[in-house]
Amino acid sequence: MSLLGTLFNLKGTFRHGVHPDPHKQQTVDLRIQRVPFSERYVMPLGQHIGVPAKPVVEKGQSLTRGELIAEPGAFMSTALHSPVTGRVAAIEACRYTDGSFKPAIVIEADPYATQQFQPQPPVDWEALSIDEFIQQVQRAGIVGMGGAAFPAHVKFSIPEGQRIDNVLINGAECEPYLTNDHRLMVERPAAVIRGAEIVRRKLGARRATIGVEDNKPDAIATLQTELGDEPVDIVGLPMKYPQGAEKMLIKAIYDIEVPAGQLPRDCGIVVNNVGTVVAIADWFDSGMPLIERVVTVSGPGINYPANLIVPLGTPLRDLLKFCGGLSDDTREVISGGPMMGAPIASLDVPVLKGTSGVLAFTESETSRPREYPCIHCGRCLDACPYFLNPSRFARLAKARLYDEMKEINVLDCVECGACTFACPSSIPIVQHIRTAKDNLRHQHRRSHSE
Amino acid sequence: MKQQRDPKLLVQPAPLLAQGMTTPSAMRDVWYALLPATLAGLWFFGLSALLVLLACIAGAVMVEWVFTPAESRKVALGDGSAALTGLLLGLTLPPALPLWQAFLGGMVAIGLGKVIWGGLGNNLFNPALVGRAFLLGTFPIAMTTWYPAQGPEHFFDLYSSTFAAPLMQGTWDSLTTASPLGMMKFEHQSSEFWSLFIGNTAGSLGETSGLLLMLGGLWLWWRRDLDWRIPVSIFVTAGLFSLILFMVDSARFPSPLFTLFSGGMMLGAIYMATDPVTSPLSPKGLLIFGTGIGFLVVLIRVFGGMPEGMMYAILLMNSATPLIDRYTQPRVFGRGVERS
Amino acid sequence: MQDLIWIFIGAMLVNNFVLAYFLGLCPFLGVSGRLETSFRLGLATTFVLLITAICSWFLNTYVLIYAPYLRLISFIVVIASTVQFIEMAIKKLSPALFKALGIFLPLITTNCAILGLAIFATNRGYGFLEGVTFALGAGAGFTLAMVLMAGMREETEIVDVPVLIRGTAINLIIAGILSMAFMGFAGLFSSS
Amino acid sequence: MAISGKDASAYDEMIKGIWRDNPVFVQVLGMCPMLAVTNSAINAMTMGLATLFVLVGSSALVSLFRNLIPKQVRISLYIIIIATFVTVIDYTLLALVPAIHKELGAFIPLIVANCMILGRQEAFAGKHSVRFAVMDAIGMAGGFLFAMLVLGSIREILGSGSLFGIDLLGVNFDPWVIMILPPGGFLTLGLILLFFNWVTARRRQFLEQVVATERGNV
Amino acid sequence: MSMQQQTPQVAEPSPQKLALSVAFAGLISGLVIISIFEATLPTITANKAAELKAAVFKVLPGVASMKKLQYSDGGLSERTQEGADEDTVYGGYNQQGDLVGYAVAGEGPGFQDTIKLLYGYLPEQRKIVGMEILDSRETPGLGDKIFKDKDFVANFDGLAVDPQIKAVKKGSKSAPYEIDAITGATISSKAVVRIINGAHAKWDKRL
Ligand SMILES: Cc1cc2nc3c(=O)[nH]c(=O)nc-3n(C[C@H](O)[C@H](O)[C@H](O)COP(=O)(O)O)c2cc1C
Ligand SMILES: Cc1cc2nc3c(=O)[nH]c(=O)nc-3n(C[C@H](O)[C@H](O)[C@H](O)COP(=O)(O)O)c2cc1C
Ligand SMILES: Cc1cc2nc3c(=O)[nH]c(=O)nc-3n(C[C@H](O)[C@H](O)[C@H](O)COP(=O)(O)O)c2cc1C
Ligand SMILES: Cc1cc2nc3c(=O)[nH]c(=O)nc-3n(C[C@H](O)[C@H](O)[C@H](O)CO)c2cc1C
Ligand code: SF4
Ligand code: SF4
Ligand code: SF4
Ligand code: SF4
Ligand code: FES
Repeated sequence: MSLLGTLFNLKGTFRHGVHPDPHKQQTVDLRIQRVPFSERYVMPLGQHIGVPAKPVVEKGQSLTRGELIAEPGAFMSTALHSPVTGRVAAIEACRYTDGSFKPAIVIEADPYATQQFQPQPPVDWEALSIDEFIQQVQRAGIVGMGGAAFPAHVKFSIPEGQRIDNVLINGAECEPYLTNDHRLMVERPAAVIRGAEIVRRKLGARRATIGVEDNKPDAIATLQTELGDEPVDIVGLPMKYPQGAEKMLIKAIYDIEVPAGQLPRDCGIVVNNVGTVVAIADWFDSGMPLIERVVTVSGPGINYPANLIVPLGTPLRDLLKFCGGLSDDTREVISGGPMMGAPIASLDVPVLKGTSGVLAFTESETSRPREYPCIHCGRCLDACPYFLNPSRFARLAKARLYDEMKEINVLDCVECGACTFACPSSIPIVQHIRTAKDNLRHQHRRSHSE
Repeated sequence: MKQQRDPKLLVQPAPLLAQGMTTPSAMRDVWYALLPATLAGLWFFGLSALLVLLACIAGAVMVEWVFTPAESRKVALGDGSAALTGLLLGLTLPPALPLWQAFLGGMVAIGLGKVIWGGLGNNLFNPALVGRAFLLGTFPIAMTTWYPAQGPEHFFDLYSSTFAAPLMQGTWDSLTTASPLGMMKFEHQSSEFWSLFIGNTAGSLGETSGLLLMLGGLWLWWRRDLDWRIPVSIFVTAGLFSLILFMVDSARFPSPLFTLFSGGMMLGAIYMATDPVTSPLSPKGLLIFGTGIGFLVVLIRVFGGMPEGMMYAILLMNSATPLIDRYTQPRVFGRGVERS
Repeated sequence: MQDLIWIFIGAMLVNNFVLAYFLGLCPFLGVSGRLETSFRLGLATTFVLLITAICSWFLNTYVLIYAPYLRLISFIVVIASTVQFIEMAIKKLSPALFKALGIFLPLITTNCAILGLAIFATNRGYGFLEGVTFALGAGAGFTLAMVLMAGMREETEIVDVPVLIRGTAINLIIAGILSMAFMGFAGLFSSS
Repeated sequence: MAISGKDASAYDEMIKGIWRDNPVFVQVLGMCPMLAVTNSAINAMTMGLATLFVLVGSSALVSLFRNLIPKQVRISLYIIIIATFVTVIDYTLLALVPAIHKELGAFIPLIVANCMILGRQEAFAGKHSVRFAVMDAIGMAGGFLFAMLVLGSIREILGSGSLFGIDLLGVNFDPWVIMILPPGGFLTLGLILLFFNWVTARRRQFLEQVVATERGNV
Repeated sequence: MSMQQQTPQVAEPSPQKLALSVAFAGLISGLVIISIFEATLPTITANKAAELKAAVFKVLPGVASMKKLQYSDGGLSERTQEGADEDTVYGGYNQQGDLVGYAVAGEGPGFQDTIKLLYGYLPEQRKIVGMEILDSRETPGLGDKIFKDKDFVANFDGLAVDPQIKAVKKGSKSAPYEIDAITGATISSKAVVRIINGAHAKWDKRL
């Protein structure tokens, strides 16, 4: 902890950041429910960066719930399993959350099946070598559940010569509205701790730490009571966005600043979302691959907000129907949280491995004040957890001076949106930053292809 | 469950939340914060003062209206910043300034101070002070002719100079007096703290009441419309500098309290140095900016030719703002740290 | 001592060569586009001003009292050749310094700030020490104006200055407002 | 520097300096004297005429001897020639109009440093016959004089209420002191340049429109 | 006539030739300069002398002739040679050739720039009888009142120098050693006073 922090007895946290209204009360006390099965499921083959999975089923083939339907296409790729018992209806391009069409396996649920899940034979994880463990995680189709859906097994592949000392479980859940991680910690504390323990033991780390924001006292308390003699710490953190961004969480908990361009593992740390470790625990305990996840459905446009266990591939329309449908004044539906999530253009898109929430916003949340010129007020600088200069980014982007932006480290930006949130002139700074990054990437590619 | 049609969905880029404050609301807050001090100015200086304010605002808004392309006029005028510039300019003027000069000042403030730079947010110098510096350089006599604060019983007594014909000089009656700063500079005569605090002294029409200006500033700070670093660093620097001088020779140099409560110190430090557009971005930059202003004010007031230096100090530091911004860029997270 | 302070402050702030005397406007308007360049040009100019002060003192004391009509020509010739000579010396002695400042030297020698300094110093009858102080003050003032200008110009390039105003027009307006701000220094250390 | 085609007359050379290639408004040369001495019309005129004398004289001389001047030392020779003319005009003004000379002060000798003059020698007089060189010099210096007069008149009228010392606006006029102070010089010239840009842009727009409508008609 | 006529390309001239051409140009230029100098010198000298005389006569009313005096070795003597003007004053004499008073020059910082002035001083009466600004760059319309404002200049007619002259707010002049400052140009007024006091302190004992 910094000197100042010690002086004022501040709890460990990172500097800067913003305090959006958490809006969690709508769902925070609702137990996780299971949604009924839909008729149709869409499983896009590529749900994360890296290589899409390769289908191992054919059109018309019948499937049981939990059966492998696509295998990893490469190391940077994960397996897919059928979320329902049914039949492959098609392998075709389907609408993806970002509006584009991507190849996907479409499954028609068997309305008469029991939807009983067929467990794969459990594996004794303690006996596995680290390489076998990584293979297992890849086979189980487990990716990061914190949003980016980064293949978990890639994270666990620690290069020769590096040592992992700490496993950090990310229970911050700093995005407003979302309560899926919170509920998971309250309702399945044992699975969280067990998952953390599996990862810790397999990576040979000394300790595991679960970081939870202070606004979830019940989660902290439950985890604490569930704790045996495992070397696991549960740390409360002051509420602040983006506490959950891994480098910020590391700063908050270990007071370590991961150098730009390096990964947490370069500092001996692996960060996993609570959902990710629960999925790992489930796979090794009961042989259930990643075929469903917890999703928070909330927002003022939702008639009955809920925390739900949703089979992957469920169309959002069905999910929303289960929650009483959208209210008539809904203007915007978001996949993910309001700060980093993506508004979707059509309700046809499915729930993906990385979908942590579905929010519906009405007029009063979506109407934004008109954009005014930047008045140089500096709020965006005070917000940026990376200590960047978003105001200058926006000005340079408008003048199309992308190389100058690169010089002032625009590529360090994680697009957390804190700057845009703070801007009184409603300047879409993050949007400008994305444009600049796209341009720089294209430039980069062009200069490489030459 | 009724089958409903999908609503037409908006797709805006994330983040989809924003904190409540907006640029027009910040401008509006400054208006509210200035209201008490403005009313006090009218109380002390009467109808002429009101007319001066209106003339400035009219000049400012007119130029903004004429030079803004029709399609963005609504935005440009709607944010209220042009009128705010006019008000702030007016508050720094002598109450008996001929109205045509006040109007001209408003025009120059927006014309040279803002429109030429491309409008709100692009100017490097504080527009209101550009207007005032122009007026002071152009009509130095009218701009340094002060009348004592009177009171509401004289509200309708207009100064004889107020209605001077355009381009012509005003006539001054014998009531003119020196401002507290002028008395300090030329007679080494300090004024009573209490009247500086309340504001019944000669001076610019909105700068005299330290108390009301400070209250407005506190409110703005509480509303998070201004950064405390600028006023505080100005007060601390100016106070310390003048304390040192005062200890050297208390007959010749003003006391720190006099320094802080006389002239445009309060108005400038709280409402003009804090103009976000023309002040640096980063916290460290703001402190450097404020320190520079505090130092320059005392330097100009005590060792320079002008009795008052607030305006020049702010304009000079405005000119250094790009440099300050450049050299106070905070260290980017994760840059310049050793791999642990 | 008091006099020297006044000469220095006077030349730097009160009667800034660029902003009050209008000397050296060509580099001020032409070369102030980049901060780095401006600063180095300012240093190089200060250096040449210093040489000029020394040369002109020498000429005034030993040559011009006999032939006042040669003032202009001798200033030009002596300053230009001295600077050229020093330029060669620097190139030999310190290539790094030459790289930093040297490229500007030929540009500066014909500039009116240099000649102006020589003429002003003569007209005012400055002695050696006064002349050197004057040159240092003028150089500091020139550098200050250049650097402030460059900072602001770099900024105007990324803001939405209307096309009609871009270029020399906005630079002159900036200079005008800056000059207005420098009026605040009037009378510094000359009163009381 | 654009040199017009073979058929361009000497007259053309002269006229273009005054408006199209105006050294101040278009080429932005000779700024220092331009701003320093234009605080009254009479000063501006004197300075403009002195510059005219120096420019025309040295252009004529340079062009006359252009075949004799060795290329390697031409700049030094140009400067010597210019400095000679400047010294001549300096002493002449000092003898004839001491009051104005005092106001112009150091700026008469500074004509030597005026980049416009050396520039014309280098770009034009050194390469052209005497007739053309003189016409060009008159044109350029005329343009300079014109600019000086415009600026000087504006500054004097607003700043003192008079023109060439003749009171225009009456005793009650409140002079705009700043106009005769340094900032007034910068700001006025900036605004004049802005005006120049505006006129040029408008003219271009107009011509484009004409071209467009003609195309439409065809 | 061809417009594109170029300087003919000659073979590289020798350094001697280059130096010679520069020297030749220098010679010609020197000749021209000397002749114009010689031609204008009488007028210029006469102008300067007339200007000085006018100024001296103005600050010392009733004077018919003047002499330039130099202070050296504890006494004043007439100065004849040209050159630096340090330690010189001008003596003013009446019709009869008797010394009336001295015109003393002084200079110092004003509001903008150095102010140079001349004042007339009567040693017997210990009074200043006139003041003339020789050179100043004070603000037009404000500071330039130190020579344009007749009321201000009139202050220096019959102004006592003891104990020291002093500028006071306009209209409040009460003692013989006080002057009314110019409203709005207090600094310039005080600068004039300070310059005179400085010069007087230097010359008081000498005259
Ligand atoms: C701005 C930002 C905010 C984030 N917020 C959270 C969060 O609240 N909870 C979370 O688990 N991950 C969050 N993440 C993702 C984490 O950085 C990190 O990728 C994740 O915890 C790693 O775990 P996973 O790979 O198991 O998902 C956030 C990332 C960013 C860039
Ligand atoms: C190209 C790439 C390679 C990565 N490789 C690794 C890795 O080898 N090990 C690891 O622990 N994390 C790795 N990461 C994961 C990141 O540290 C981070 O957890 C992931 O991008 C999700 O971050 P987010 O949820 O904060 O956006 C990699 C990320 C990217 C983009
Ligand atoms: C542009 C400008 C020019 C000024 N010029 C002078 C000047 O030349 N001489 C002077 O004494 N005061 C000048 N002043 C005024 C001084 O700053 C100061 O206000 C004045 O001397 C105070 O005098 P007062 O107390 O009599 O009003 C000028 C002020 C301004 C704004
Ligand atoms: C706290 C605050 C202070 C301001 N101060 C000034 C000021 O001193 N002068 C001014 O012209 N505008 C001021 N403005 C308004 C606005 O920023 C100004 O019109 C811009 O400088 C125009 O680009 C202020 C606005 C805020 C929010
Ligand atoms: S989006 Fe980028 S620039 Fe903006 S606050 Fe987040 S990290 Fe900083
Ligand atoms: S470019 Fe930046 S924000 Fe985008 S995926 Fe890569 S690291 Fe994340
Ligand atoms: S918060 Fe918005 S208005 Fe303020 S400096 Fe940043 S971009 Fe500009
Ligand atoms: S003196 Fe040099 S920099 Fe200035 S305009 Fe002439 S050529 Fe350009
Ligand atoms: S630097 Fe003064 S004219 Fe070029």
